[in-house]
Amino acid sequence: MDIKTLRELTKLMRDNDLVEVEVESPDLKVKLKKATSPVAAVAHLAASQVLVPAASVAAAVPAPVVDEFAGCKPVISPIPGTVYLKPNPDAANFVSISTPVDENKVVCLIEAMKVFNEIKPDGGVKGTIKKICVNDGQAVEYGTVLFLVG
Amino acid sequence: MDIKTLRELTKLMRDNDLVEVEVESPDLKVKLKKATSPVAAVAHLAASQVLVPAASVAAAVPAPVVDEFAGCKPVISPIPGTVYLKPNPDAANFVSISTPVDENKVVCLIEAMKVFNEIKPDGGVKGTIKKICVNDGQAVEYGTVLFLVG
Amino acid sequence: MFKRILIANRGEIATRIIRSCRRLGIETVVVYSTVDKESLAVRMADVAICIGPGPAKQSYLNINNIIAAAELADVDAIHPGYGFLSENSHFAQVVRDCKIEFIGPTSTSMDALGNKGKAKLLAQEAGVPTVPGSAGPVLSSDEAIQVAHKIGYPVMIKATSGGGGRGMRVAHNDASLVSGLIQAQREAEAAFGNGACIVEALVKRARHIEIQIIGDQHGNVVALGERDCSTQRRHQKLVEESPSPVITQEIRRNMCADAVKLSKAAGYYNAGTVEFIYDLDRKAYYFLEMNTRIQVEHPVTEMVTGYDLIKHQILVAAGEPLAFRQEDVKPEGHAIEVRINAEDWEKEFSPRPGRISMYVSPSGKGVRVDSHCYAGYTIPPNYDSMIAKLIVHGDTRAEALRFLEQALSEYIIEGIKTTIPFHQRLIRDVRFVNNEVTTKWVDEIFMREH
Amino acid sequence: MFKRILIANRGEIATRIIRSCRRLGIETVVVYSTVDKESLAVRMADVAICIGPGPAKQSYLNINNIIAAAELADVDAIHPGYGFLSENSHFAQVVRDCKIEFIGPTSTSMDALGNKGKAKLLAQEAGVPTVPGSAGPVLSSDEAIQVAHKIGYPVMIKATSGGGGRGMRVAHNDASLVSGLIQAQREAEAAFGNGACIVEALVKRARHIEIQIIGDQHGNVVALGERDCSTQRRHQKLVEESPSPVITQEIRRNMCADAVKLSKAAGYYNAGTVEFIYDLDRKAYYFLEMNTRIQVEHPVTEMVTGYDLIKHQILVAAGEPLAFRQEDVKPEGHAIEVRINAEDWEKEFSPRPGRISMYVSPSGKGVRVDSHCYAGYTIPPNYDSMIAKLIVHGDTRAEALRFLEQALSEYIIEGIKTTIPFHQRLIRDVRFVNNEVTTKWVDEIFMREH
Repeated sequence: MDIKTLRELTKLMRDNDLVEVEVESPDLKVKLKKATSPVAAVAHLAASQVLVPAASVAAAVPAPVVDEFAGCKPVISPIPGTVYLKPNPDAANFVSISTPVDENKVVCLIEAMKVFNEIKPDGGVKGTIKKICVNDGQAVEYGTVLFLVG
Repeated sequence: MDIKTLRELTKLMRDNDLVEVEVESPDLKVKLKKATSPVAAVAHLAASQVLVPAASVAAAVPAPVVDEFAGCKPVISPIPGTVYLKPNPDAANFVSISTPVDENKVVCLIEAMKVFNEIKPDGGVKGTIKKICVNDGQAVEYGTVLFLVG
Repeated sequence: MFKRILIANRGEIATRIIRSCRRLGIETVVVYSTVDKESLAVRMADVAICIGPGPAKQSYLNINNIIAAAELADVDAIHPGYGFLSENSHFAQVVRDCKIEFIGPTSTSMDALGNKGKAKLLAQEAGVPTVPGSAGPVLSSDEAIQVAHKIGYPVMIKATSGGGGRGMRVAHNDASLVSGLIQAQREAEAAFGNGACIVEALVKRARHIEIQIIGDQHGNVVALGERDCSTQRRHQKLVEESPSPVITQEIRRNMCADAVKLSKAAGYYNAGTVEFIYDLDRKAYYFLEMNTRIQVEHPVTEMVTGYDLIKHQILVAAGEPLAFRQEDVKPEGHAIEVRINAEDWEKEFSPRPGRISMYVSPSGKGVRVDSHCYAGYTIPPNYDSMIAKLIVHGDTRAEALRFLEQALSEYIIEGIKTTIPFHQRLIRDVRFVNNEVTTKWVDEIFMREH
Repeated sequence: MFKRILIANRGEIATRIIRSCRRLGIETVVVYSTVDKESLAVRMADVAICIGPGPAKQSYLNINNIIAAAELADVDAIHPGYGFLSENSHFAQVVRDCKIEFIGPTSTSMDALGNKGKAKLLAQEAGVPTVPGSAGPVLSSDEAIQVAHKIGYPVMIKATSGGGGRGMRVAHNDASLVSGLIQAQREAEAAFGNGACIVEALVKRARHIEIQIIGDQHGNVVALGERDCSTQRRHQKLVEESPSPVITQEIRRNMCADAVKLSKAAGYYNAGTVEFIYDLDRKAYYFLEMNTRIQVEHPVTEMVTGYDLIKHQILVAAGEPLAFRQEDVKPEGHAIEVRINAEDWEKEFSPRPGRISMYVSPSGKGVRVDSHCYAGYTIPPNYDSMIAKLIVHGDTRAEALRFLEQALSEYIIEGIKTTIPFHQRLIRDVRFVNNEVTTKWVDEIFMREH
C-alpha cells in the first residue's frame, strides 16, 4: 500500500465533508472515519465516485446517493413551495427520464406566494434527466433536489 | 511493516482529524482508533497482536504503543503512590531490561500511606522486562503502567 | 390566538422565541439557511424550512423565500426577532399584506421612529428632551457651522440612518466639522444608501440608558423600567444591567414617562426600546433613538420585572389588551447580562467561528443562559459572533456580580475562543464595580490597559 | 482554611463540591475509577487521581487507595459527598487519624445516629417523638407479638441497619408478624451483615418530611427548614420540595426544634438531615432516622434559604463558627427538585446507561440544574443512574410548578432514555398538584394507572 492513496482519500473526505470512507479492492481495504457529531449525514461510497455536494444532499435526500447516479448533477429548488411536474393537471410532465435538458428547458413549476415559478437547470447543469426526486404536488424547501441530470 | 508507515498514518490522522483508520493489504493489516475525547489516546494494533488493556494505557502512556512492544503485558500500579525502582537509594534497581519476572519477583516498591508496598506481576504476567515505563520517585495512580513484560 | 408562528431569525433569539411559543401552546416554524441545518432552533421547532444558502441576503434577508415558507407552512404570524428584517417596514407591510400578522409595530410607526432625524423631530414635538442640535439633517457646511456655533463645540455629526458607529464623527472646530461632515455623509451613503447627517452637542461623559416599553393595539403603553448599557466597545453593547446604578428615582420616572409619551405620539404598539443618552455632568438625559423590535438585552428586563416579553409581544400582536398596567410593574433586585461572543478579545475581538467540542453551561440560583449552542455544534462564519447571553439576577448589584463571577468561571466552552475571559477581567475592574464607566471607557481606557 | 480538598465521590455531587471550593478559592483533587476518566469532575478538578477499576468496591469504596491519593496530593480535608463512604464512620476515623479533616460529623456521632435502633433510643432520651413500638431490636417472636399487641396492628418490621426499603415488612396479625420478622432478619443479615429488627406502629397515610440542620464545632446547631420528599417510588425519592405543603407553621417550628435538640444530644456538627414521618391522620410526626451527610436534595434548601450548604460544610469542618444564627434563616418562596435518571420509566425504571449524543439543559429565571452530564459523555453502567437534578424556585408552589413544567419540556437529552417523561406526567397529575400524595401513592396508584 502507499500512503499517497490514503492522503488522496482524506482530501476527498475534507472536500466533500465526508465522515467515513470505506474502500475495498482485491489488494486493498481501507476504512477512514472522522470525528463527528451525532447528527451529521454520512455518506458511504465506493472508490472512484464523484460526489454530489454534501450540503445539498444533506438538505434534501435522506438516502445516500449510490453509484448508479454517480457523476450526476442536481437541479435544486431555489425557494420553498409546492412542486408541479406538469403545466396543468391534464398535461404530460415537463420532463421524464432521459429527457435532454439545459438552462433553457423548464423542468417543473414551483408554486410560491401564488406564483408559479418556472424552474430551469442553471448554467452548469445540462444533459439528460437521470432521476426525478420529487412527486407532483410535493412541498419542497430551498435546496431540495428536484432532479438528477447526467 | 515498519514503524515509519505507522507514524505516517498517525500524522495523517492528526492532520485530518480522523478518529479511525483501518488498512488491510496482503502484507499488512492495521487499525488505528482515537479516543473520541481529546484527552485519551488509545491505539489498537494489528490483528495478531495482544492488546494492553485500553484503560491502563490511557491512564498512563501518552504515546501509542507501537509494535516493538506488541504482545507485551503491563504491570500496573494497584494504588496511587510513589514508585521506587530500588530497595534503597544505594542499591541497584530491582529489575532492568531483560530481567526475567514472574508473580514471585518484586519489580518495584510503591509507597502509599507511609507503607512501601512490594509490587509483583500478577498471575498472568511472566516473561522478561521489555520496558520500564516510570522513573524512580515518580507519582503514579491506579492503572499507571509500570513495566511491560514480554 | 395564533396557532402557528414562523420565526424569521436564527441563533439564540430563535430558540428564545420557540420557548415562549411552547409556553403559549403555539406551534413553531423556523426558516433556516443551509449552514444552519444543525442549529438548535431547527431541532426545537415543530417545522423547519430551508430558505436559502448561507449568505443572509439569500436567506434571512430574502423576503420572497421567507414569505413563501410562511405560506407553505400556513402560519398566522411572523416573529422577526432582532437584526435581519426586524426593523424593515417594507417586510412588515408585505407580511401583513399576505394576511399574516407581523409581530411588531405598524410599518408607519416603524418608519416614523426608525429614522433618527424623523424620530428626533417627533420627540421634540412630544416634549421629550433631545440633544441640542440641528432641527433635522443639515443641508450644507454653512448650516452645520451655524448650528455648531449656537450649541458650542465639541459637536457630533451623525447619519440619520445608521447605527453601530458608522457615519459618526466628532468635530472640535469649523474645519474638522466641514471635513467630518463630508466623510460621515459619504460613509452613510455607502453603508445605508442615505447620506443625510445631523449635528448635535457632544456629551462628554455619557451613560447609555434605555427604557423598555410595550404597547397594545388599544392605545395602552407601559414602561418596564430601564437598562443601563454603558459598557460598550466601538458602540457595541457588552454588558447591560437594570436598574441603572447612576440615576435617581426621579430621573427614572421621567425617562419612563417620556418613553411612553413618545411611543403614544407615534401610535406605537408591541415591544420597543427608547434609547437615551444620560449626561453624567449635566445629570440630564436626551432621546437618542428608538428600536422598534425586541432587543438582545431584553432578558435583563425580564429578570427584574418577571414578565416574559416575547410572550407579551405575541399576545399584543394577536390583538389582546396588555395583561398588566403601569402600576403593576414593580422591578425587583438587580440583573446583569453579558454577551458571550466567539471572538478572540486579545486580537481586537476578531471572530472565531468553529466547532464547539465541549459545552457545559453554568446554572444555579439567579443564573440564566440564553444560547443556541451545544457540544458538537459548529458556529458558521456567516453571521454575528454572539453565542450566548449570560444573565444573572441578585437582590443587589453586588450579589448579581458575585453570581456573574461564579457563573463565568463555571462556563466551559472548548474548541473556540470566547469573550468569557474578557468579561472575567471586566467585572473585576474596580471602576466597573464602582460604576465609573462611561460609554467610551472600554475603548479609551480599559482596552489600552490590557 | 483548607488549601486543598479531596473529593471522594463522583457524578453531580463531585462537580457540585468543586463549584463551592472554587467559590472559596480552595484547590480540588478528585479521585476516580477508570470508567470515570471522561467525567466532568475529572475535567473540572485541579488534580485527578485514578484509584481503581470500575467496581465501586475497588475504587470509590477502596479506603486504602483513597487515603493513598489524599497523601500523594497532600490535601487538608476530604469531602465524602453522599453515598459511597459518606456515612462510614471507620473511614471518617481513618481520615482523621491521618491528620486530614473529614468534612462531616465525628465518627462517634455518626455511630450514634447512623444506626436506626440506637438513634431512636437517643431521640427518645432527648424527648423527640418516635413511632410507637419496641424499645430496641426485638429478640424473639414472642417479644415482637407483645409489642404488636400493645401498639395494635398493622405494624411495621424494620431492620436497624439498612435503608432503601430492604429489610422492611408490614404485618397485619401474629402469623404474618412472625414470618415477616424472620424474612426481614434474613434479608437484613444478607444485605447489611446485621439482622437486628425493630417493630413499630404502621403509619397508613404518611408524608416524608425531613429537617436540614448544620452545626459547627462550637456547639451551635441551626435548622434550615424542611424538605417534603413524599413522592417516592419503592422508597426512592423522586421529587423533593420546600416548604412542605401539608404542615402548619407550628409543626414546622416543632420539627426544627426537635431536629436541633437531637443533633445537640449527639454532639453533632456539620450538615445532617433529621428524617421524620408525618402521619396525615394523626397530624403528628415521628423521628425516623438521621442522615449524617449532605443529601442529594440539599439544593432545595439552598434555593429557599439562599445558603450554599457545601460551602458552610467546608467552613465548619475548618473549625469556623457557623456564619448565621437560627434567627437569620428566613426561607423564601417555594423550591422543587426532580431527580432525572437514565432509566426507562415504562420498563420498571430499569437503568439505561449509554452515550449522551445531544445535551441541552434548560435555563431561565428560577431554574437550576446540577449535573455532570454533557454531550459526548458516556454514562457508565457501574453506578447509580441519576444524571441530573432539576431544581426550580418560584414565589409560590404554583409558580415553581410552572417553571418546572417549562424546564422539563426544554431539557434535551438524546442517546439514552431518561425519567423526564415520567416527571412531566407526574407534575400534571391533579393529585400531585393538590398535595394528595402519600409516600405510597406512586407505587400503589400512579404507576398502576400508567
